[in-house]
Amino acid sequence: MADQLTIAGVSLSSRLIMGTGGAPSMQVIDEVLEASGTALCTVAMRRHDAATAGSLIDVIDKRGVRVLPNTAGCRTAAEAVRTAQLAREALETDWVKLEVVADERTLLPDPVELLDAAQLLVADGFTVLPYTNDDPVLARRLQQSGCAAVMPLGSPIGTGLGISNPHNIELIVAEAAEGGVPVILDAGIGTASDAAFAMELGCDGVLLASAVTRAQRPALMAEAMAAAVHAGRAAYLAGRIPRRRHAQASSPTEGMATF
Amino acid sequence: MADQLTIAGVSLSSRLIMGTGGAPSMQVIDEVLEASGTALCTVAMRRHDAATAGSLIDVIDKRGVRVLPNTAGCRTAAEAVRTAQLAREALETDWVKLEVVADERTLLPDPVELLDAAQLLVADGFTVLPYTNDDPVLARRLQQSGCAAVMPLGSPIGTGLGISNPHNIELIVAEAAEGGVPVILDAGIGTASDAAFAMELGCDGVLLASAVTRAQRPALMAEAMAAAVHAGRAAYLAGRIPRRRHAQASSPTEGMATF
Amino acid sequence: MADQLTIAGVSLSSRLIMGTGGAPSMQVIDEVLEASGTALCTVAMRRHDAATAGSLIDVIDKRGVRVLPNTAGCRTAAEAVRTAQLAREALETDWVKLEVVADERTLLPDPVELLDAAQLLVADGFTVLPYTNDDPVLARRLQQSGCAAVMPLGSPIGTGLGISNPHNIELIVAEAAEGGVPVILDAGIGTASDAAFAMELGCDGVLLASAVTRAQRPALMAEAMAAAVHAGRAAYLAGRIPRRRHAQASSPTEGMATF
Amino acid sequence: MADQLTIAGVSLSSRLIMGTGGAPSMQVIDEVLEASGTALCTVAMRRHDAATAGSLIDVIDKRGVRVLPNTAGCRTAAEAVRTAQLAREALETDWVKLEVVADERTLLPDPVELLDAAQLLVADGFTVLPYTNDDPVLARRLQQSGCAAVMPLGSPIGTGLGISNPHNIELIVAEAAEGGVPVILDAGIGTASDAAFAMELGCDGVLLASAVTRAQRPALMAEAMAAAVHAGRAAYLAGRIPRRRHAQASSPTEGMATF
Amino acid sequence: MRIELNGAPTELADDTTLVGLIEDRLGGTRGAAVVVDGSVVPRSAWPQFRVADGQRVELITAVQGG
Amino acid sequence: MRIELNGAPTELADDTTLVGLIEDRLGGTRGAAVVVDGSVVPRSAWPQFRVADGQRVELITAVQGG
Amino acid sequence: MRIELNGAPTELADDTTLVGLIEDRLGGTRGAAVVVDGSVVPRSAWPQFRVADGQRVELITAVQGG
Amino acid sequence: MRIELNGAPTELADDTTLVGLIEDRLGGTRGAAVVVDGSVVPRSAWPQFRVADGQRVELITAVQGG
Repeated sequence: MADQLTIAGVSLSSRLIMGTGGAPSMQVIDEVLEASGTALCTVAMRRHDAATAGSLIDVIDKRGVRVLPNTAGCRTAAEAVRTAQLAREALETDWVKLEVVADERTLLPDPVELLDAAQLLVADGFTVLPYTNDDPVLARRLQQSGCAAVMPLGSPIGTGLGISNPHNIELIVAEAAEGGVPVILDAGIGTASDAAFAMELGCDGVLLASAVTRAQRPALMAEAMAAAVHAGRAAYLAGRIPRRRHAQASSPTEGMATF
Repeated sequence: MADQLTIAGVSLSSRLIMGTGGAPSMQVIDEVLEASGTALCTVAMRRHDAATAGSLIDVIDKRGVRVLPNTAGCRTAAEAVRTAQLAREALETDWVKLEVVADERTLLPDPVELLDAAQLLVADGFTVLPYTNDDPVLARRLQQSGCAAVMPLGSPIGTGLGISNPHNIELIVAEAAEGGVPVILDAGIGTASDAAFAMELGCDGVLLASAVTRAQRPALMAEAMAAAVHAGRAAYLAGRIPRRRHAQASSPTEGMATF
Repeated sequence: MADQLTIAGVSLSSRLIMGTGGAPSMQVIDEVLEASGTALCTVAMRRHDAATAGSLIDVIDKRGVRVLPNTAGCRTAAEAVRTAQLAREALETDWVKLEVVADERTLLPDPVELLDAAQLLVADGFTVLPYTNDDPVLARRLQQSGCAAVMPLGSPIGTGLGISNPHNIELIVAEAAEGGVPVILDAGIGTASDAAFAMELGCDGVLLASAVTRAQRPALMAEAMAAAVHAGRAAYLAGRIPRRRHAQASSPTEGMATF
Repeated sequence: MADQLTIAGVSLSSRLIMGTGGAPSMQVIDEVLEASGTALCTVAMRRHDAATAGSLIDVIDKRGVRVLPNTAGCRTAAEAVRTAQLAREALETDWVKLEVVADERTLLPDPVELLDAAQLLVADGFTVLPYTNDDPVLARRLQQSGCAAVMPLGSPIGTGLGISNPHNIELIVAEAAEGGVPVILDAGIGTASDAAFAMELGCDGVLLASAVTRAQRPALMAEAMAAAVHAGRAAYLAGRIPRRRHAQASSPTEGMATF
Repeated sequence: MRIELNGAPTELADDTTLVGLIEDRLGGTRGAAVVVDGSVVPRSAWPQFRVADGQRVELITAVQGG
Repeated sequence: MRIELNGAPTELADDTTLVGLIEDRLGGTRGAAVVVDGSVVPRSAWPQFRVADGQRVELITAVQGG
Repeated sequence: MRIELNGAPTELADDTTLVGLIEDRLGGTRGAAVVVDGSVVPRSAWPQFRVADGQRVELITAVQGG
Repeated sequence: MRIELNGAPTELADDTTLVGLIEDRLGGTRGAAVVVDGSVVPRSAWPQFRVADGQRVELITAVQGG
């Protein structure tokens, strides 16, 4: 099944985008990147810490995975814009996963600041992939602002609650499709079936971190997620059977032997 | 991940068992068997119909897939036993998927007749794989009767409603594990995420027909199901993250740049 | 809304049947019976214990509530029949809530023993109200055996998980309606909305104990359950609006003021 | 249970707020107002239409129900403010149900325009009850803007899909409680159990229209909703039992008779 | 005198006040509001306010709404 | 006279009837049932039924139950 | 010779064995089973088993099924 | 020369360029960014840019993140 995710004109060989947060070691990140088969992974920008062992960017570069810096930790549009500019210098990419959260407890996006930041970054030439809530109206506004994708949450970051409101995701997908903007389900994935379900709803990709990096066996869970995203995409394209209230036999009702 | 499904001492190279009912042609069955990678598929026993084009059993034999005859259409233990005996002569196997349904509308198993049939067939040397409802007590009784597996439904045959009562499936899995009897989720699967979810609940395999044979693109859906079963199994073994009520950051909260 | 629950020709002034188990004191039982407005409550039969303060049956008699003895704790048809016969002598009623459970951990009914016991008790002239699982086939068998009601579980006793499989309850209701046998949702209710939902599915009544007797404020929860059963019944009769995928305005779209 | 809903210092004798839209006649509105026992109902502001039979406001006044004008149909903050000002002159109340929707298909609120309008109306001395989506961050912003209540949707207007994301409603309730601002579940209620569930989540009230006015028997459904809101509130205050994975007996396990 | 009332050309007696217009159309003022040439006219001003020829008047009332 | 009552050895006056035993223990017969040596004794037989030495008697009452 | 095959009256050559009948109809025996007058005939017996006039024969094969 | 590096007082040789500082600390410039006295310094300017006494320098790198 040759069927690729394309963002801002760039084709990616996998529909699974990996977050690198939460992994216990660089070794685990390396295993996870390999097992997931991802072509794009996120990083955060922080002060250099001499204590950190190994270079994350070296691990990512060695695997040939494209890097997507985020603006995690930013609370205002201004902070997010500065962080994106830093990332552009650091990683020589104008792609950015835009996060502007309202508080530490829910880590939910602040719709007003997020929209402001998106408009400023698009104007500054960035390829903006905003992490948003599952409000179809906000997703539309972001799309109209020139974002390269919309990345609604399934449920709050790190909760593993899956997709709380599939109806909203379907509304977002329908509208993004009209605009030709890919939808990436970002945040809330807990296990493989959640990722498959996201793809079955018509999402173009899935972004996850904790579900893999904090699993008991991260590399194996990365393998699971890769298979799940593939499964969900194939099922979406294959056209599932309708749900029926009543049973339908899968064996002939005629021609029983008579004794 | 070398991890095989074993039923009655026989190791199978896939945890996906395919039903052959509902396919529009032998050609589609052949494509589905290949795309699914299955090692075991079900057939029904019916009067020979000269009008039928091609031989199902030839298609199955050519693919090297083991055949599992069913007793579909039987309403009593006596009918089911005779049908199993016919199948044994026809296919030279003592494996049987035992179905004893109560009515055509729900196609739900009749617990009393099912249990009688299981005991009679075990006594007659059959390797019995009973299609049962999701009652943990009936599953236990079948297990105690010497069945080689228990095959609870997720929802009624052909409905595509997925797994209506995951709690019951977990209870069945827990008890079957103690007895060393595999659990195959049989009936109700509608799409890939349902199959992945079944495996995440701890099922040892999934049996489905309509979800693939009646999909708009059967071969592609078969591929999806194969990937989903693999994904769900891997996720089960990898140990998912716990569900959390509150968010948990996947980026460091320390070390933000100050401007 | 004059609309009464009738069991075996006896009209009851409330559709809420109270279990008396789990209450911390006779005083609480008395408050709960009053607040619930129930007309029928269950009791268990046990060896006289001189240590018990107060007489349960006196409390029930004073409230003018009809008593429904159960066969809780019985594992076989024989035990259940003997316990029902004891109850008949003790309480001078031939009504019995038939419970035959398979094990202490799940407290799920044993379908085979339950059906045997139902047939024996009906033959012995009892008015049998069987506690059953949510299998529509077993419910049909019980109905055909001459039971005066079928009482499927929503989820296992005392779990408060609500109605795990509404689809099965709807199938049971549809078939019981044809036979003119009332359906009482028994076990699993956790809170008021669960009870309302049971009635909206078409159940004729709700039986619950722990949800009230083990609540932090039992009498207030009893009041809640009475209101919920009334609400659910009224909603069922009132004919709810259909679920719609898309929004529908509840204010006129015409005639806006122009400025 | 004396326990009243208080908004902006005004105590209301019912926690059920009725929308008047969708009713087939003034007669039905009158019956619904009576059966619901509501103390507050919404109206829209539109050009006078000589064709309309009877005066809505007379019906409402006769029932002694307080009127809450809405800004339905407005797409921008400016429109909403003008409509609120019109309503203030027409109905001599500074209370307003603030609606600023983004499009006709979803009728979902536009977060940016909604927040602007709320701030402008609060500054102009209005008592603002905003209809919002279920985003806890937007609800917080509205609360901080001085709104007298927050009114999140359960699901889109008129869909009857109930509460799609209970987790979000719980987050909104928790934060509003800190601020002493009541939460009214507005939009999406389909039947009685939805209303009870909203109250069990901790909402202070429920606002609904279509679920009653478009039911097959509006007055009976109004009665159902009144009972459901009461039931849900009582259950919330009574403290439900925890959900348990495993069963818990409600009859003694000791003292069985021995034969 | 000719005005535009809720978008429709309408004949009106001279010296008609807003309160007169409203009562004529609605039989009372409860639940009514008026916009004249784009501005909301406060209820308190209705008795004095005389509608002038050619003015655009919106007569608004409370109707069924969610 | 010595019987086994609900599993416990119990002294009983001779000629005790079931009705006497029940009323002595419960203060009444409402809600009570009796099993003697494994058989349920019908309520109607209690007045005449004299408990015999060594008999196994189960005295059952209605208790709280779901 | 006349038999009933899968419910239909059917002419058959005398001395036809079950194996002959099956191969004639199916081109082979893989996947086939036979019931004669209500009893399943074991595969091992097919070569010797001669169908008799008036017998009721059910010829069963594996077909698509869930 | 004394600067503030990521919030900590730090001794630095005179005439140190940003590129020199970064390579000294990180062994390379890949993944690094710098803020001097509140402004992001473009990568292209690093070779020429000489850090001055008392300046506030933030040295930023890519770290694990969601």
